[in-house]
Amino acid sequence: MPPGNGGSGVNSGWLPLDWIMLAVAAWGGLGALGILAWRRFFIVSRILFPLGALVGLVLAVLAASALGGGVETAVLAVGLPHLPMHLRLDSLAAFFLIVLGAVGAGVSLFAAGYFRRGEGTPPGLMCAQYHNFLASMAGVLLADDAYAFMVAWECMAMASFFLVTANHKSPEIRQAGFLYLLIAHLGAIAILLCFGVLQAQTGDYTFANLRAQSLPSFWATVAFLLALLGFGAKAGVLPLHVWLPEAHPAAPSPVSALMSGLMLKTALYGLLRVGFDLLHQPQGWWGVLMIALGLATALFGVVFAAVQVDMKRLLAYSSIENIGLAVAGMGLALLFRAHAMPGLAALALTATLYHVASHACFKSLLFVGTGSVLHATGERNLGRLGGLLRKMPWVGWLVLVGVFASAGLPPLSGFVAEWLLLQSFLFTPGLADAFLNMIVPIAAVAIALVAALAGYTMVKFYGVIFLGQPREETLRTAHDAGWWERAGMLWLAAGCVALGLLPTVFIRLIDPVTQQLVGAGLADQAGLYGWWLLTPVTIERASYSPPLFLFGIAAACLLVFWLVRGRYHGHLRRSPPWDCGFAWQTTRMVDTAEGFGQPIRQIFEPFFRVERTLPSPFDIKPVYRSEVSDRFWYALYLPVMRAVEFVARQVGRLQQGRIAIYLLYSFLTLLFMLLMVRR
Amino acid sequence: MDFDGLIPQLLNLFASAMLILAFAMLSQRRILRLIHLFTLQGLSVVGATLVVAWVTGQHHLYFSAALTLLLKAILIPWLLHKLIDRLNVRWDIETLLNIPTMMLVGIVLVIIAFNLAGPISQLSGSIARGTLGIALACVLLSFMMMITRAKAIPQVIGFLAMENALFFAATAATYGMPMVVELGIALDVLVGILILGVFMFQIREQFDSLDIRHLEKLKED
Amino acid sequence: MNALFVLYASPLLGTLVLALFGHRPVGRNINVGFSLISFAAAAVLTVQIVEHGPLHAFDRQFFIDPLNVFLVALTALVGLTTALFSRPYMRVEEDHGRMTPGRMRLYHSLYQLFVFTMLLALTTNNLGILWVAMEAATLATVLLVSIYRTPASLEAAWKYFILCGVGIAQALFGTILLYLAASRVLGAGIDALLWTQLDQVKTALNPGIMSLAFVFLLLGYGTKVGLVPVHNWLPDAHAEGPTPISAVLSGLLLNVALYAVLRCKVLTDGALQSRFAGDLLVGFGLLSVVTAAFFLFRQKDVKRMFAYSSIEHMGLMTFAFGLGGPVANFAGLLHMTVHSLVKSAIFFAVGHAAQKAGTQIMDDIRGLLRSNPVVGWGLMAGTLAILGMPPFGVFASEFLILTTAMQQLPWATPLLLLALGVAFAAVFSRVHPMVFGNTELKRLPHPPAIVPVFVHLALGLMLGFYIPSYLTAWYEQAAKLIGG
Amino acid sequence: MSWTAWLSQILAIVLALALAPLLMGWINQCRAWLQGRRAPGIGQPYRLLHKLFHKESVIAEAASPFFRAAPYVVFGCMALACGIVPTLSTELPLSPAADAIALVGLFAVARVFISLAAMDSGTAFGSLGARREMFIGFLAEPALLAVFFTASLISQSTALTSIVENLAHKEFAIYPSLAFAGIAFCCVSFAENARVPVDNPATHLELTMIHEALILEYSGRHLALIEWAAALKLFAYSCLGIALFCPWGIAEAEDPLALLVALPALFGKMAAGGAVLALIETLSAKMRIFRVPEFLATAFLLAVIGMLVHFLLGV
Repeated sequence: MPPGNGGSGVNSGWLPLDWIMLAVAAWGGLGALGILAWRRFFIVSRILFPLGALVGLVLAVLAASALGGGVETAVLAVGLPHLPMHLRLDSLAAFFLIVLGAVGAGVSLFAAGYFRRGEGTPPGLMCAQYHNFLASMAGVLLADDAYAFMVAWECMAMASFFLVTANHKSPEIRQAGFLYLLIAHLGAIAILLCFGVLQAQTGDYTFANLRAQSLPSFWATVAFLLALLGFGAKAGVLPLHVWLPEAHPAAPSPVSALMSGLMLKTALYGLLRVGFDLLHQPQGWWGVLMIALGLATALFGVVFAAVQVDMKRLLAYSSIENIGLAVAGMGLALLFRAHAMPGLAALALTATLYHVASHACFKSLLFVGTGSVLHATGERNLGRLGGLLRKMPWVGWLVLVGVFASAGLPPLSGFVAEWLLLQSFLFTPGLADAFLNMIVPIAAVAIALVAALAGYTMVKFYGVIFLGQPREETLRTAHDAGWWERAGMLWLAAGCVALGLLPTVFIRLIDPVTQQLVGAGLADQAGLYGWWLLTPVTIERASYSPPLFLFGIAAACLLVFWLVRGRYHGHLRRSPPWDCGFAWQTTRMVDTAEGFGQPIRQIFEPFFRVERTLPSPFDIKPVYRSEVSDRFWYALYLPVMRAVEFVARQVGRLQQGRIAIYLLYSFLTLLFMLLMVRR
Repeated sequence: MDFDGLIPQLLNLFASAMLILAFAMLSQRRILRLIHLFTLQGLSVVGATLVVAWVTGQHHLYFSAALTLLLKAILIPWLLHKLIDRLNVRWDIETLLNIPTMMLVGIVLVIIAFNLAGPISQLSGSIARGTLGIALACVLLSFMMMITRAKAIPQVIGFLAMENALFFAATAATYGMPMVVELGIALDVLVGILILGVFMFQIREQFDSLDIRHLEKLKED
Repeated sequence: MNALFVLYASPLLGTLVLALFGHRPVGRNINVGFSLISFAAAAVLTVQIVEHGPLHAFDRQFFIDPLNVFLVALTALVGLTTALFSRPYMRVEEDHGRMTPGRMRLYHSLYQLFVFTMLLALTTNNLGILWVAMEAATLATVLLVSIYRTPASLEAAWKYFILCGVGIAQALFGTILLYLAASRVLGAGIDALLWTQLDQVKTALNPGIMSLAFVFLLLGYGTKVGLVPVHNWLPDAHAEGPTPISAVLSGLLLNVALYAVLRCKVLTDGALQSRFAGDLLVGFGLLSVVTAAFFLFRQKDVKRMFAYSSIEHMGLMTFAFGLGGPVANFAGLLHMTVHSLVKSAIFFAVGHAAQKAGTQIMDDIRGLLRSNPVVGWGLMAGTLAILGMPPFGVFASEFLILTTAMQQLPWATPLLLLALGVAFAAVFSRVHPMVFGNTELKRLPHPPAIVPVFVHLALGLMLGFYIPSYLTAWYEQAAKLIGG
Repeated sequence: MSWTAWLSQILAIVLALALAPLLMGWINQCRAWLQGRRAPGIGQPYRLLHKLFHKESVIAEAASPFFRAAPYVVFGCMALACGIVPTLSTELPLSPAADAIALVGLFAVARVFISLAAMDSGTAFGSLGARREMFIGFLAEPALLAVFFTASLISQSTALTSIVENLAHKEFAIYPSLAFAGIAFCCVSFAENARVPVDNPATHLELTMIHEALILEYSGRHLALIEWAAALKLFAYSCLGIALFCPWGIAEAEDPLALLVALPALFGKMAAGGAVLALIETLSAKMRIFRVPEFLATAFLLAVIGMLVHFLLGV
């Protein structure tokens, strides 16, 4: 039964929105079934999770079919009496739904094989929260009024909180979960305030009304800043990022994948929704602010990622980096929009959305990959891994795809996004403001720096985990991932490859979104010279053809291979490594993650707060320890905590136990009020 | 007889008595005297009630007066006497503020009360123009007494004095509340006193003293 | 009419019967039985109201209008569930030797009396009787708070008695002033205290007297509501009394006290034709919310913490009613309902947890999910609900309150949100280690009553998504009644 | 695309493949002359490659297939790079496949592959080399991009062919921004091609070696491919330098005759460039590895200043 009524005038038959609602409800239903199945492991992992993947796939297809097909709305019979929940399916929502469905499908497939028997939380509960998480993310994307949005938003936070704390026996994980939920909640409060400002005293909280308001510029700015604060807290934008490297590693890997790959994207969706859809009169400096914040976040994230020794923390910081890039791209689009340059805004926005889709794929892939590693070895510390490529070829090679995408290497997805982003940043000379003209291309250089550092980080990540020799004996018994996991990873890797090779096809999907948000699209121009050549502006200006690129490399490789093997010989001999003739080398002598990060730690010293313990020369068992921590924590969070603590202590004095004082309060209050009456 | 002149005067007399007694209680150091003063206050309420009943001819007020007499002038003082006998707490009362200061504050309170009640009394067409102000002043003074006493029994007496003032206000300013209400209030007061008595024993049992400074453990730290 | 009669008779009779048999093991069941009868009567009454509209009874002395009908149902429901909850709870207390048969008799009897006073206060049309019932409620609960006879519980009860006694005395003065004003319009006699009569002539009431009266009434009943700065009795009484009593104090008494304030506010607004009363409520509400949030930050005792949370929420409701207008009033009423449900559910869960751990100190309660998953999830869900997490109803009402505040008092919104944020940090950081983690705690000899917890939470959840139309209708009519 | 385009494309690649070792040899020759040594002969790189291809390949026990695949990929990347950079003509069919940014990406792919392969051998030197290589890479890559950005801001395009056409077509003008970019480009080229101030390809000192540490475990045909790829990389960088800063003579449009002009021009420019490189290598001392970041940061800043100068001066 379609719970709503189609709003676009057609009453007979089911509209895409109805089907999509059904799919989302199916996710919720799978969650409920999970509760029923509680500890029946087989049912949960072999039936419910694959079904969830199927639903995700269906959702993606449905959303793709609805893309660009006009706006559909529905009003549900639930919600507040005067504000029933409104849903709306437009291109923006549809695009994010595609990403959600497709990536969710891959992760669900992986999860079907991932969750094991006897791991604390009952599998059924896990399943319930997992699918609630997915459903509430879809809810966020579909919501068309402030109440529905907030409900879905907070449900999403709550479901993910429970997933993060699935292994709640560890105090660190609990603490991480708490920090996460707290910041999410504070962010949600800011978002609520933002909607409050947007409604402009009309008292009507449907997005349709918010869209119809035109705010004075001061209040528009307030709303924008609140949105930036609220959604930024969820996305991990700079000063509010501290929860992210704590929470993402704490969660089970498929959940980390969902959080990094998808949940952060809902925050970006929120920013787009408010910044481009609900607010009409963007001001240039908002964009500049976003660019600055985004770049700072990206740089910060990548620098921190480079020095991490925990593989999931590394990925979490890398997510911060990618979110930073997306925010910067969005800022640029906003800037162009403020200067009434829809074409360029569309370019920047396309780059951003491409980055969103690409990051969703490769980050999910990397996170589930670490999950497999974790399962095989029980180890998260990079310093104790190594040489897994031969033990786990499937995981190793598939993760390599993700690593390449993440490092922004052509011809995979990450590069396309970066390329588009750089293109859009290099285009500013059209801006009216000379200063901006100058600053924005400089930002492109910063993006280049971030991308290069990301490459560094990813080499470290992959090399230390999968290459070389196992650093611990236990790793020799590591086993490859099961078929479900392989299928999930394969799907995600295929996403990275497809996004990398066929940008013109996917830009066609993004086109309706940019049409909706900034009134211009890229698709026609981008694919002007065929599906294989990406020309976002003109062919003279810039072009990139991933298929040709791949073909070039592959042809060269094969040709050389053929020639070398044909002309010479294929003799090969295995021997102990040469290593400049040093015969006593052990695996402990190879660079660990810490060693690999050392140059970065040295160059970017001011970024970190490093605590080192150096052994003295006379120690029998010398211990070297060096811990890198976040300055923001000490400079921002601790003072706030202390301030609250201080106020709480002062307030606590009110309740000091003496009844006479209590009576005095009452008495003084009475006198005060009596005097008020007299006045 | 010329009631027109006399009756308000009589009422004012009782009212003044209430106020003076309130001040007396505020400055009283002996617990036994405090109970006596409280009894007197109860009697003034009875007197005022009788006068009002006589003037307005509302018969239920006689009943109310009788109830007050029974409760405030006989039963409660008797209970209090019993209580201090049983608990053996005849000694002096410690105040948290010295007495001259309390008197000064008390005078300020009276001024505030009169100031507040003034406009209302102007409106009030009853025979008791000033009584509302005096009742309010008594309430505030009793309140103050509760704040400044460190022992349980004087605090309770302060509480009861406040109720006296309220009864006075009810009769003098409004010619008595409806009967049902009066009965209910009386019942509550009675039960309240009984519970208080029970409490006193329990507190005494637990802490070997009725000093409410023992009752300051529950707080934020 | 008959239902109304049963509604009064059942708890009153229960008081008497349990005063005789309350110490026997069967007393527990008798207690539940009478609560069930009351609940059935309330349900029947509710159905009658749904079908026939407002009701006056016993020569207009009693009435049911949209403002109190759902509170009656709520009171009877919470009364019943708390009685259910206290069955196993009190058995364990007896096993621990904290309750003797004599105390059990007192407990059961006074419990029914308390429910009676609540129902009386809600349904009476007479403001004098309202006062009497409120005072009687204090008297009934004060002995319950001190029932363990520990020094701390005695202290709490003493403070409760004195502070609420003084407060309620002020309310009496306010009532007298109200009568003074009313008798000038309606003439002396019982009519001058009937709310329905007063409501009709409220514009004619003298504004000077009414404003003075409202000050006293607000401070008086506000003490019982737990408004800062006259809240001081509340955390002590909640923390030291037996948990069922904490549940009904938070779930019922505070509501009824706020209900009394609302009744008076309607009259004052009518007489003054100004925002005087509303402004006072807004001020008190805001102060309560903010102060309570900071109070929450340093708590160690779990019941004490949730008591402060009650202050916070009562402050929020007061704020909402102070704002006035259909939406805010609606939100306030909704908040009242869900807060009662959720908070008492929390106290149920907390009660079991504390009993199991043998302490109320939060640092010593750990790993509820392992020792008793159902209670653990109950506490977790309840806590998230009370902290305003959707999809529970608290979020719905907070959403409405906040959004209305944005419209009418924009400057107050950041304050409220700050308070909500602080409260979230404070409460959740304490609760999650209690629920999560490992534990060595054993199971209790008597299985805890889980049904009440989840009935309440389920209702709270439902109200976040879907408010039945008749409930909406009542809320709306009541909101109109309360006005702005 | 006309046949001339394809011709010039194939010619470019073949030329690069064939001439890259020659350039290496030429540089070594020059260096030997400048240092007063006897040179091994200009054809030495060819002989070396030939020898290596004949030898048996020995690989570490720990190495995975990745290790064996990497040389091919690196070689493929470099070959493609040479095909993209306009050496002889700007009419290249492969050129739309990758613009300047993608070219940097291409170099990055090669770098990542070779670094990962080095780590794959599971030796201390391998990972050391990988770390140093990536470390230099992350500084050099943005600098190189910044150089390209300067050029593309001037020519309003990131496509290499357009840049070259544009720069070559404008009447001769002094671009201060390009001067900065040129210096930055030189610094980056030294770093990227493991030339002297940054790295010394002639030694195996663990304190200093970067590129050699990476390929320490390679032998036989794999080493040959890598050496050849390194030569190709140097060739590609040289071509890039020529294309950006000295683009005159590169054939445009469909003019077969122009190719005939372009070829000797290229030879001349290459020879001169190689000599200059050898001169610089001879004159400067190898810097400590800790100084390399400063060196590259300077290059990076110069490139950025080049961009700023472009905006400030409007050229």
